[in-house]
Amino acid sequence: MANVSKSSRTAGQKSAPKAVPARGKNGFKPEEKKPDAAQTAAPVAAAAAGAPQASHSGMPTRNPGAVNPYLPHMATVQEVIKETHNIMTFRVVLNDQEVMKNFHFEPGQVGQLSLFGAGEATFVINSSPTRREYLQFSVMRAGEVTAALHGLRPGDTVGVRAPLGNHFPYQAMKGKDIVLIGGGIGMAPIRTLLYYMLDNRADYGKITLLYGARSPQDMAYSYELPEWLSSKDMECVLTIDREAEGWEHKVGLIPNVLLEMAPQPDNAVAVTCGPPIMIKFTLEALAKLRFAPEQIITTLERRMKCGIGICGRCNIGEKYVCVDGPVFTYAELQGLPNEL
Amino acid sequence: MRIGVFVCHCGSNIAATVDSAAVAAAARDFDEVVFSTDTMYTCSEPGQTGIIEAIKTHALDGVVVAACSPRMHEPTFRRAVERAGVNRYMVEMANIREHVSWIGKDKEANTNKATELVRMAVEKLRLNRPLFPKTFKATRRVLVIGGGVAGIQTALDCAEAGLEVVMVERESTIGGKMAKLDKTFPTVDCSSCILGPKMVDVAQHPNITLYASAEVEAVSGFVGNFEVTIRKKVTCVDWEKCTGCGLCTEKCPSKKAYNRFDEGVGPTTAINIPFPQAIPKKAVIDKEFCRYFTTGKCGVCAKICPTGAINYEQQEELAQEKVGAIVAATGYDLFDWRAYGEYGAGRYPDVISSLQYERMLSASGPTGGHIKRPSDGKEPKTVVFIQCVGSRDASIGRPYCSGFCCMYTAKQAILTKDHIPDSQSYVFYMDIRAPGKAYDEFTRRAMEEYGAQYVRGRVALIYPKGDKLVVRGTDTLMSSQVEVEADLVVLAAGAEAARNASGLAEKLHISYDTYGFFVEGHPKLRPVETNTAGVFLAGACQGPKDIPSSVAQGSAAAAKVLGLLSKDVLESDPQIAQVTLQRCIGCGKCIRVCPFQAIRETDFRGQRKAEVIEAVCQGCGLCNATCPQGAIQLSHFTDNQVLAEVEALCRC
Amino acid sequence: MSVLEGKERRIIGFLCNWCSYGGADTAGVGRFSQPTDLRIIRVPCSGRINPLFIIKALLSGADGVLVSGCHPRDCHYAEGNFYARRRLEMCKQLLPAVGIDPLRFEYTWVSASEGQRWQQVVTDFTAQIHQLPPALRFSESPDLELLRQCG
Amino acid sequence: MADDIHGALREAIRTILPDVECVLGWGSGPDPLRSAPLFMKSPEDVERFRAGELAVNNLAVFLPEYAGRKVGIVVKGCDSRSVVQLISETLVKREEVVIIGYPCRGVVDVAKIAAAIGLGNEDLEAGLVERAEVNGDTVSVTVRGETKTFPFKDVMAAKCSICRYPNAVLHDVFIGEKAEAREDSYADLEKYEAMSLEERFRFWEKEMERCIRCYACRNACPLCVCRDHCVASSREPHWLSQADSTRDKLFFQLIHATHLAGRCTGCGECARACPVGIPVGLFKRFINRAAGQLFGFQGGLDPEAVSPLQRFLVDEPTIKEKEWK
Amino acid sequence: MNAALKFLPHEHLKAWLEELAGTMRVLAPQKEGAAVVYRAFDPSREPELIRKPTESAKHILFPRSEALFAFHKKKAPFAPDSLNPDGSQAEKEEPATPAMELTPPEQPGPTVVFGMTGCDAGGVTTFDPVYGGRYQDPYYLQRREATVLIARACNEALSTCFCTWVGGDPANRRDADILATRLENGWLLEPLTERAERVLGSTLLGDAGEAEAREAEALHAKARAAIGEAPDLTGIEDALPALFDDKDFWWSESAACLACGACTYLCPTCHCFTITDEKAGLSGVRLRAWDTCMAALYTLEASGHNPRGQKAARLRNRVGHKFAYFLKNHQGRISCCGCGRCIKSCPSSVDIRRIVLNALKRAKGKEAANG
Repeated sequence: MANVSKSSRTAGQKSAPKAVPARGKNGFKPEEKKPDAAQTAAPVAAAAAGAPQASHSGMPTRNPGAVNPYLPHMATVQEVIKETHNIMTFRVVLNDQEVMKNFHFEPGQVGQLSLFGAGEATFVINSSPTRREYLQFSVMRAGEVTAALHGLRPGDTVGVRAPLGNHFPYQAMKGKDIVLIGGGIGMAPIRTLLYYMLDNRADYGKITLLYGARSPQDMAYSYELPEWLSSKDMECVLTIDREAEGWEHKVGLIPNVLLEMAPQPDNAVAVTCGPPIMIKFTLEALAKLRFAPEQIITTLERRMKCGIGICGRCNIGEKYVCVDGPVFTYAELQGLPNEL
Repeated sequence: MRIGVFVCHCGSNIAATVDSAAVAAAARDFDEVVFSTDTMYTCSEPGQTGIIEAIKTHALDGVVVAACSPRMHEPTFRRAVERAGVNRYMVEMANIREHVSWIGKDKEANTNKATELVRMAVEKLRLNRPLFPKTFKATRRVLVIGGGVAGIQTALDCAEAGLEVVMVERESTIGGKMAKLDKTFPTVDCSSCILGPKMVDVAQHPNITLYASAEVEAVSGFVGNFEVTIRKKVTCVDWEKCTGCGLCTEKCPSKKAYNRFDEGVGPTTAINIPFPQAIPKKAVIDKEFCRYFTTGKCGVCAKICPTGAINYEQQEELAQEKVGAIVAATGYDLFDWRAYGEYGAGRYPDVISSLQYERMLSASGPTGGHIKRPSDGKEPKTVVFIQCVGSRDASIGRPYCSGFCCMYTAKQAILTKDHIPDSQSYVFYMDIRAPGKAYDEFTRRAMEEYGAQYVRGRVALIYPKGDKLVVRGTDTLMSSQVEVEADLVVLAAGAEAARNASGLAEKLHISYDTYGFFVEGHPKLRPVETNTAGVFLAGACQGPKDIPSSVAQGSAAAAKVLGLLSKDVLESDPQIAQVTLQRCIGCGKCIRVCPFQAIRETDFRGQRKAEVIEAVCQGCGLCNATCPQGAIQLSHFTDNQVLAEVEALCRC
Repeated sequence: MSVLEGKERRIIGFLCNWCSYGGADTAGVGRFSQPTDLRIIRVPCSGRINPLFIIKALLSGADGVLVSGCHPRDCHYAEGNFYARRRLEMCKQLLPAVGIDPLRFEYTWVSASEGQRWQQVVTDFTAQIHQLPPALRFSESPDLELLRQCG
Repeated sequence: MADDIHGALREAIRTILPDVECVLGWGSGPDPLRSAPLFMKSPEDVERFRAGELAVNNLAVFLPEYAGRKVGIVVKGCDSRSVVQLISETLVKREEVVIIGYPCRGVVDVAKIAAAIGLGNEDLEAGLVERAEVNGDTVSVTVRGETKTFPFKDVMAAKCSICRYPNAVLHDVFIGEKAEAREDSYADLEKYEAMSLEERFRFWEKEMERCIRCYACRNACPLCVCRDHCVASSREPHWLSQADSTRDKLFFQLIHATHLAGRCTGCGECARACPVGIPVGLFKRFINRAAGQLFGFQGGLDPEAVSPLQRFLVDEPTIKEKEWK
Repeated sequence: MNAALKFLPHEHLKAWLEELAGTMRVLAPQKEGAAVVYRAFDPSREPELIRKPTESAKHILFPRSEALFAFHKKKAPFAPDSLNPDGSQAEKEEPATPAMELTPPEQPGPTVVFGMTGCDAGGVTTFDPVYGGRYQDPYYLQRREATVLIARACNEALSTCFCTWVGGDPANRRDADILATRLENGWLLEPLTERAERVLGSTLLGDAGEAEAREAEALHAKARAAIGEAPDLTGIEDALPALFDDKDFWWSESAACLACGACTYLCPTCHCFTITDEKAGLSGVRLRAWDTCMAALYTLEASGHNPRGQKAARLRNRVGHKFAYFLKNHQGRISCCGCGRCIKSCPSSVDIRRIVLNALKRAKGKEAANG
């Protein structure tokens, strides 16, 4: 009689605590998270069904306070920015000032933004942890929830479940040259990392940003571009797919422009986010430029619901994009089933 | 969404039985309502200003007006919000007047119901999306179907204004019913003197292409871009060659052909030109009577024709025309009075229809303008006119009033006296309907100056007595039986829809009523439009009309066409069906049921999908109710919107 | 409160914009008094009415549903009501399968000019619904019970 | 089923195999009582083919997946009607399917056999069956070494005893003598209609409570062609909530029935597929009876037919509208 | 053998359950139509303790749908009429931002499930590491803690049973709180966890001894024998990923699949859900409801992209999750308890055992071919 179950457990789940498996194979080991005061102080948590702890306290958890991870923070939209015809940016502030003050997240982490009645959707927090006056989400209109979110106005109430997922290995990137490559709405996660690095400028080497969009009108954060272009702390290259009137920057697809720029791979890390097709060719371009898979970081998108690794749908093999991702090195992706 | 609610008092029209203020107060508890008030007259200038102010002050992006029927004022409020910068389709109305305050006096129930209707409107509005019309190119040409006076008027007005006009006439000449008339009321001026020059204008106008002896075979396309197939009937005469000299009609040995133009009063030849002023003046062979066709031998006309225009082997031809608008001006036909057994059902030759009488009165008619009894050719001294034959009679399925019979009967009574001074006319009538300018005076003249005897009552029976016809009826004013021994009885046959009007309506995708008359867009507000964009109505095809009304409507239709085609591009109503490509499985059920062929199959990345032709879709939503997966949704009447309304009503 | 308890029943009408909605307007203009139970949902055409709207309403607690369109041949969209007639009749025949009295649903044709007929239809149908017991309701899943409350 | 028919069917399948991507038939299932769909691509696959009384699945459900590719399909009479209906709705192209028909005497109802096996008060399940055989008019089933024999008609699927079309109504090849048709007087509905309206309502309330919303009824239905786009889980349109609500679950059944009105071919797969035994086929029986009475229509008989709800008559002689005073 | 063995004579079963029902929710399998489902214990009816329940018991801890919370928008009071009835403007005041109130639902109290199968208990313990893992799911965990699971040992095996393949046993002592064995004269109740004590205090229960234990053991052995030898699944967690790109394999294994959710919804270990909002007026609920990985919509992204658009990809993920991915994340535990419902209830007779065995065979074959 075969039994592949390697650990026979007793009922009641009194197994020994297991540490969170390290995510990342190339030394980008995320820090263990500090107990999150923000979460425990969530106002709604008081009324929430608190989890029984007795027999499960041994479980490793990112939520040591054992608050209800499904209850969102109440937040208020402070500012709405229409970025492009289908992208809007929302700056939100958590209603509980104490929670807002102590809210901690890492660059690259995501949040579930919800409109009560329409539902939740996942977006990267694209403001920087170093700039704390609001949390910023950029939303591209695609489905029902995003369409509803596009109806938001300043003063409206939203729900925020954040931070969720892993983050960019900014610690391990210290001292290296950084190549940031963002395409379309993929600029959002890049933006958070960019500001984080600019705010900790001394920790990093040369910072190069390549940002591309279909047309000038499709370029989100256009109001920030002049600052990026003129900044002495970074090199910023902009490109659009096809010639447009009045456009003074590059024209061409991101991978081609990247090859033209030819950043040096030595002691460098490339971070690329964008639509799947752009990622595919950018990865090829980076390979041509002799970036090793371990030197390339990207983010994945998957349909998500719970955001905490339970509901099931965002897995790629044994990895759950919502908790094991969204940030992966190219080396990690190569080890996963080909199901993107 | 930030919604504002405006509850109208409509003076006391609503407020008398609905507590408008309470409704407005209740609306404040509805989701997304950020502003709610009651106003005295929401549609008035201050009322509309109030909406505009509120939109600006409260940053509203949707408005619910609880007032009268949306059929009344929806356009008004759409314009109002548009003035405030809100998309015009972000308005919903709750009908608390026609559907609430006016139909019940229970204020509690009414107020509650009005609140419910507002809740429902709010729930629907929450799912409204701004809609924007699309533009498309239009062909600046118009098709006029029917060459009667209405069609002629439309054609000339359009042609004068620079549009190209294609006119299709079923008969071999234009002119319609009016061409058959001798004189017209109330001026008693000569019909052909008025109409003749207009007909000539049609023939000569460079912007008008005339197809006579032709019918519309098929219509496809949509407003601005119709494709019309015209079937040219067989005339056996090559009209390119025919000069209308009339030699053939003189020599034709078949002289007993039915004279359609003269309504069968007197025969005509098998090859004929209907009347001297015919436009186009071209000969036509009536195969039923032509000896060449009935016996196989003859060919006189072919021999005599100086231009060799006769072609017995002629085949039907189809012509294609592209037009941007269509005007139906197909007129009417006379009711077939033989349905009335009490009038002899056609057995008595001296009982004739008013139009036959008209041909008799006409100087260019078969009798040369002399009134003669069909039976013996004698001049009648006693003429009885019977009105409402096939009008206002539910028993034969014609409950409507034909409108013009009272007037032409009076005219014919006057003309009878003119023609035969020693004659006496009797008119049996139900009511005299003479509401037009100088109309009532005209009927009075018939009675007072011309001595026509008007008898109010129905004729029960006509029977022959010697060479006379006894007309027996009741004088309802005197409550007595009346019998008149008449030499001639003229029946004022009513109007009915033109032969096969319904067939044409189906080709044009327009509605027709139970009687076959075409249905206008709105009886008051859209009298010459139809519910099919780009198709208009002129004249009696929409309902019985006299000449002034027909001409007026002809011009009105022309004005609408000119307005429509004043630009090269048209805007389509955006309240139409939309396909969600992701959900469409391409099963084609929507395509099958669409009454307007407004949906076609397309290939989207190798998959079959439905596609709505935006300019053609009329927004009926049949496709929406047909699509099992709800992939095609009618904007502003989406499944979710109707479900939200249902849900709002079923809550609690 | 959606209906006056003990006084009214929950009756939903689906009316085509062009004929029946106009007929109801005409009835209003004529001040033809009618029971207050009916709530009218305006749709462009009876052909727009998915029979499932009717079933949904009846399963959600509506006591009666009345559909009215243009008379056959008078459809604003030429043929919408022809399709509607078949679908609605099919729907009526399906109702007893789930234990819903088919008398809870009627469909008819009223033109824009038939104000009096509309009054008659509303009056008759409302009386018909009042003769039936209130509609049966499913024991609702506790998750959704909340949504039944007013708000 | 006779061996010679099996042999001839296998031969027919082998003959068309080179021309098609695969041939849809039946093979053995997880236990001797159940067959499973078999997708034959090679002559060796054909050896595993078995038709007959245990071949319950309606394989027409798979045809739309193969659009654009030519396949063969072995059909019972009821299956063939589904194929015909799909062709009439242009969801399957006639030229893309090779239809092999055979006479069907009826198929077994596994639930009925399970009930018939019942040993004392222990109504043991069909899953315990070690061996099953159909011999002429009897079915022999061996459970725990003990063989029981039942008349075939007692364990036949209900739809088969009222089957009017036991032979493929459309086929390229037909193997065997045509089987005899039976009559359908909708007696099952009359029995159901003996319940009062309220009893029916409560009946469904109870039945639907155990529905797990797996939508096997829908996915097994060859005419549920919306597949991944079913309104059951869409938000636009949002007909149903995701709540485990008896009302919504019943409503889904009515959606299914309504969408099948004038299309259903009565194959009964919806009810057979239901893992918790809810008689969901009843609603389709209602609409099929109505389609017959109102429009003289039965689904899946004529590949040229248009569904009665996709057409109309200006005067509908069979529709008796309410007369208002 | 545990000294605390209890014996419940058959004639006391209903009395005992009734007694428990006085203080807690008692659920037991019940025949309903053609199915056997879990229902609140009804003293007027016999619980069904022979046939395998048609549905698994997971919905007791993980309902088919549940409200995560209700939300209610509290509207701020309005300013007085800002427009006078005559249309003139009055003083206006913007209403304040409405507040959103969240209310988590009440959870059911103490519960006991009597008569679930051992495999169903195995399903529960595959839930535990998921719902009490990196994040704690309070809804599940609260129910889990409040529920005593009494599994009955199986005396029979259906043709679709295969619990022993995946580490289960007809007499499952690993997963339940109490193991109940149906003996000739009554039930032998063997407590397995501390929770068991909550229901074993009744005076209706007697003590059991060696004889009963031996009788039970003999029955267990018989049932084990009925299932037969379990094949060796060693290496399956590598075999499945190795076949990930083997399109032919997954096409042929999934050809008959109808992509319905019967397998996953009947499965005691499938734990996926979706979250949707339902709203009416100012109130609404955020619902969590079972979801199935066999549905295309499960992974359909708003952009229209679907990483598992084909049913072959979905079946591959389902089998892969159960027999490979889960093992890697949860110490070798297979996310399958061998209850066989997915096989028995599949309208198309798709057999996960066959897929797993075929996969092992094919992967071995490939390995061999690759040297």
